[in-house]
Amino acid sequence: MEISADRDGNTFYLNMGPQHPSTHGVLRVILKMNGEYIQEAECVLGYIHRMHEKIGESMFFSQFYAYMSRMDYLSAMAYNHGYTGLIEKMAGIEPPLRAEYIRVITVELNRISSHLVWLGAYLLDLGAFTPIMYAFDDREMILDLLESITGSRLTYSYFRFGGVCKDIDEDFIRGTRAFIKKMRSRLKMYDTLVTKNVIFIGRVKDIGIISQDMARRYGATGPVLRGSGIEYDIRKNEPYSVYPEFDFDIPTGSTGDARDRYLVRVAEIEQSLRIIEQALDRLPDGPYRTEIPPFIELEPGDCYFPVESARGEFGIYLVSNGEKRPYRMKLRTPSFSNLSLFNELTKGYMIADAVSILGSLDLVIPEIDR
Amino acid sequence: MIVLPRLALSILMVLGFIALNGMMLVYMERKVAGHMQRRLGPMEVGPHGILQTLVDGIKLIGKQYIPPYKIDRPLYLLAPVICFVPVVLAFITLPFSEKLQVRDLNVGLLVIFALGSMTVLSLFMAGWSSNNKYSLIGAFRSVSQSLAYEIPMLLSVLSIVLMTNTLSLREIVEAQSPIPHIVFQPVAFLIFFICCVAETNRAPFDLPEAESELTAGFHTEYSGMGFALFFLAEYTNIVVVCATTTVLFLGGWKGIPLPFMQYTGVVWFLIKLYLLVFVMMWFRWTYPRVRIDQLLNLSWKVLTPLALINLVVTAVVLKII
Amino acid sequence: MNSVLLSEQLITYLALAVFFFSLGIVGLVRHRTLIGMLISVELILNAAGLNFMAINRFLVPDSATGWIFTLFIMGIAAAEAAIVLSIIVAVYRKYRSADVDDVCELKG
Amino acid sequence: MTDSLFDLRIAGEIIFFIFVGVSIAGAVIAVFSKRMTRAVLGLALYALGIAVFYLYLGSAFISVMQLLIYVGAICVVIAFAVMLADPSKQSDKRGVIKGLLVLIPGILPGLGLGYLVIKTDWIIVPVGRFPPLSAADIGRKLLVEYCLVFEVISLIFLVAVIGSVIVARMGRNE
Amino acid sequence: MRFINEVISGSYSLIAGLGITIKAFFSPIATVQYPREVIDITPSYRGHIEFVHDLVTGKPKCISCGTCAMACPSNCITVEGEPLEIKREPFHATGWPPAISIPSEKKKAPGYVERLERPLILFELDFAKCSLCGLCIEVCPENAIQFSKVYNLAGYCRQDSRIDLKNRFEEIS
Repeated sequence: MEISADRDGNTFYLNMGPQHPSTHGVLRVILKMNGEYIQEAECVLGYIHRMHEKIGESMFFSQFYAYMSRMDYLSAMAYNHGYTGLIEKMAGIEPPLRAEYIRVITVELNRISSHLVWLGAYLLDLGAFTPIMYAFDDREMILDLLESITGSRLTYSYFRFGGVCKDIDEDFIRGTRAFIKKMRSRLKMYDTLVTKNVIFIGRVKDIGIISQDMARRYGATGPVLRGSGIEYDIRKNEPYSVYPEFDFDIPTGSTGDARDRYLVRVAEIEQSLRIIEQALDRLPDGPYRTEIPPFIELEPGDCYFPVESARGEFGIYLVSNGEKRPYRMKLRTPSFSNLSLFNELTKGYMIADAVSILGSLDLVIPEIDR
Repeated sequence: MIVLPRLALSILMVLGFIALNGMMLVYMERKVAGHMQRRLGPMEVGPHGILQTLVDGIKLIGKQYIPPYKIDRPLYLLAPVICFVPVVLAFITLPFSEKLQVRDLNVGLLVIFALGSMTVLSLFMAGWSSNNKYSLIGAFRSVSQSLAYEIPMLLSVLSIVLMTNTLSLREIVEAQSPIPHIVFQPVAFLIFFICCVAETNRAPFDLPEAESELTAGFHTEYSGMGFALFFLAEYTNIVVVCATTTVLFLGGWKGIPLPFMQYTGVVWFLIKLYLLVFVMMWFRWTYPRVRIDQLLNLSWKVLTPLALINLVVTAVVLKII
Repeated sequence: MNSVLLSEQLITYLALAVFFFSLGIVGLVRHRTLIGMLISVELILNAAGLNFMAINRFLVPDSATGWIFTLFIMGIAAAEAAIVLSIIVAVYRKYRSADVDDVCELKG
Repeated sequence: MTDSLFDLRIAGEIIFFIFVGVSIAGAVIAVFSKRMTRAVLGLALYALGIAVFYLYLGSAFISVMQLLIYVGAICVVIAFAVMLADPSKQSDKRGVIKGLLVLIPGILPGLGLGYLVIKTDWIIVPVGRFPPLSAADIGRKLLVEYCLVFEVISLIFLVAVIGSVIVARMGRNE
Repeated sequence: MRFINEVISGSYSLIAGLGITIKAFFSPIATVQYPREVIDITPSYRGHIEFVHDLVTGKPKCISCGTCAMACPSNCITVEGEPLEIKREPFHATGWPPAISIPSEKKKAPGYVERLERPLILFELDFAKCSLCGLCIEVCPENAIQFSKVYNLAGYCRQDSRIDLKNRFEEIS
């Protein structure tokens, strides 16, 4: 057989993707390998680039909701939240308090579901076939809950400027409380099945260590950043919505390896459960939406509004020139920054570790290519 | 002479057993996987999906043969066959019950290991000839893995051979007539079973075909019958190693006496055999995959020394007794 | 010579062994890579083993000396293979080739 | 000698010749193939054929050891080396005459040995007179009669293992 | 000593994992056998849009103003009404929408004009493009469209995904 090798005959190139089981989408990584060891990992992006930013510039503000969900299909709520919050901030709309609480509840539920998908998929990458089914079983409860209020299971388009499009009812609240109770016991199960498993620890411990300096250099956010021990969470550091009213912790890791990122995410599930519990307890009565005209106009000016999505800081920068359409829209997506760590992270590791690292970064490819 | 008809009958029975067993194991694997993941598994074809495997087999037979570009064709075509044949030959000496044995060879144990070690060559050929880097890495892994695990496997078996003073599988079974060897040799059993899992490329040691890293490893480029043969060989290999474990450690066909024990001992044998297979599946659907260096470390740094110590201890104890 | 079957004749095995031996020597001369030469050596060793076995069987069937020699040959072959392969790997690492023509200098 | 037994022996003879073919084909592939992977396959086939000859020569034990060591160990190790050292780029630039010239060092000793084989007056001892040897006999012989050789061989193994590890690690500086 | 400790705790973790899966093996399944069992869809399910059945007139309430077509982010709605000679009142600055009616409580909002009715000729939804965001329903001044509860939609060609809501409405009623 012929191997396209380097001149010194020592290294060869391996194409991981665009269709590969562990890239979770159409990401292509060109690995320069020395045996099983990786020397260079070059990521090739753009296989599902859809020009979301440009589309945004040609649309009325309210029309762009549906596109927001399509970037990060796993935590669509947070993306809707970011967009809604931005427009509300620029237009000076004050949503009712109940709407803000509903937003927090749904966003946190969605964050848990996103982490659960990640948990399952990550273990699938590491070769464990069963946890993904358990994770999807739990996620199904969240999806059922969200479907009962939003009417769809993945791309919700639930938020509106000045509120949400449908109120939550008693069934939803009861279901959510039941879910919290169940999820707490399931977390113990994951702890036994996965977290303490010696094979799992062997696969993630001291793999892909991100130092604090490195995380800052690459602009990593979210659990990837917190895994290295930096306590940075938009919900705490630049509070938006009603997050300041809740009592929750920011879980952080110590060494910044794949295991820390895993632990941070699992701890975040617990924190999200806490937030939801508090929000349900304090859920105020009142309207869930203020009526505003469907096609709003913004004053000229610009604004950046970040939110904490399941993967890190998602921010929108928007420049308005006073028309019904944005003049310029820039999306800052977390996976894109987190992926840029990949090359430096995988140097000197084996291909199995590369899969482990890629999984621990928790990438959603449509969000990278947007 | 009844040798020839007996031989023909045995071959027919073995082939029938392999085919049925392949179907049965694939079905079992799906059901075990399904229930461990709180699903049902196949349910559509036949009652409880029993015929699903048959349908899949027919589909595989009917598939088009698609040779990839620039393959080493003779090797590519030969590899599945070379993978399959030794596994089948191992049935020659496996004693299913006192009378249900094709041929009791006085070196039966060695025959099984010799045939088992031939499979590696076919994996290497498949990986090399497919002209695919994933296959190549898979072949690399399979060769180093089987080299590493053959040693503790043989060492752990040696302690059994020391105890029984024979290499014939039937005599080994006869030797454990009141108490199976697992009682005296739990460490050897553990080492042997772990090595079996590794030798058959089952999770958590399924590195040569690790699908999240190497897509499908050495059989990435195979489709249709080539793939089916690899698949069948894998499942038959599982039966062979589990049967060997049963013979060596669990007392083979011994059990509560049934009428016509000389033949019906096969019931006990199969129960023990499928229990081991179930444990293997249980492993597969529970654990993540280990990494290649961890795999080799486990063999060289843990299992081999442990097997050596076990062997020495066995020899000393036998001498004292 | 009480059998007509060729598989029970000493001469068959000796002839085969001679054939394999010559083939091995041809391979030894013909192959340029170290691995090819190693394979040819294995051919020769096996031919010798076959010779031992045949002579043991037909000339001294009460003794196992030939068997033991064959076993030793196998052991030596395995050890030799291991050593040669480690040399090949070391040489390949140094010269980026396993071709004997490329490896003709002796300085370290 | 009954007919059916005779049939069985004829069948054995046919199988014998099949494996003669296999081993010759394997040896030819091993020697004349340009691709090393095929040569390894040839060696495996050849070893398989030899193992069957050993079976015909009355030693199942040696036959199985042959399979275990040659096919299971040596071929796999050589395959490993093929993968590590990748000699597939080997180019055979020899012309036809040179290629034929290569055959001479093989043919000459072959002819000589063949002459010896034919000329020597072998004293064949009938087989059936002695009980067949078993693996246990070999073990006993190995550890009693040939104890010294056995020890020397094991020493050689030890040296071989250590030596090959050292040699293989030598080039690795990083 | 530490090594032995690690081995013991590691083995324990492996056995604990086995315990989890074997418990799942004997516990009831969590899936639904789809063609035989069907989960009820939620009341708020979003199917493709359809006309609201007006109990008074028995006709669609649509006035073919085209607001939904304009609000749609993916341009999947085509509305055609009978042409009317009317002076188009500007909505904002760009002269859009051509005509729109509003519920009485909204009338004071800036930019809305008086109600003008146009008989509907064609209301076509290209479901292949639709993302079910629900904006058309929200902006509809007459509340004439709603989500249907149809969820098993399939077709053989692209044309199959084009739904003529007017025809559909007539077939249903």
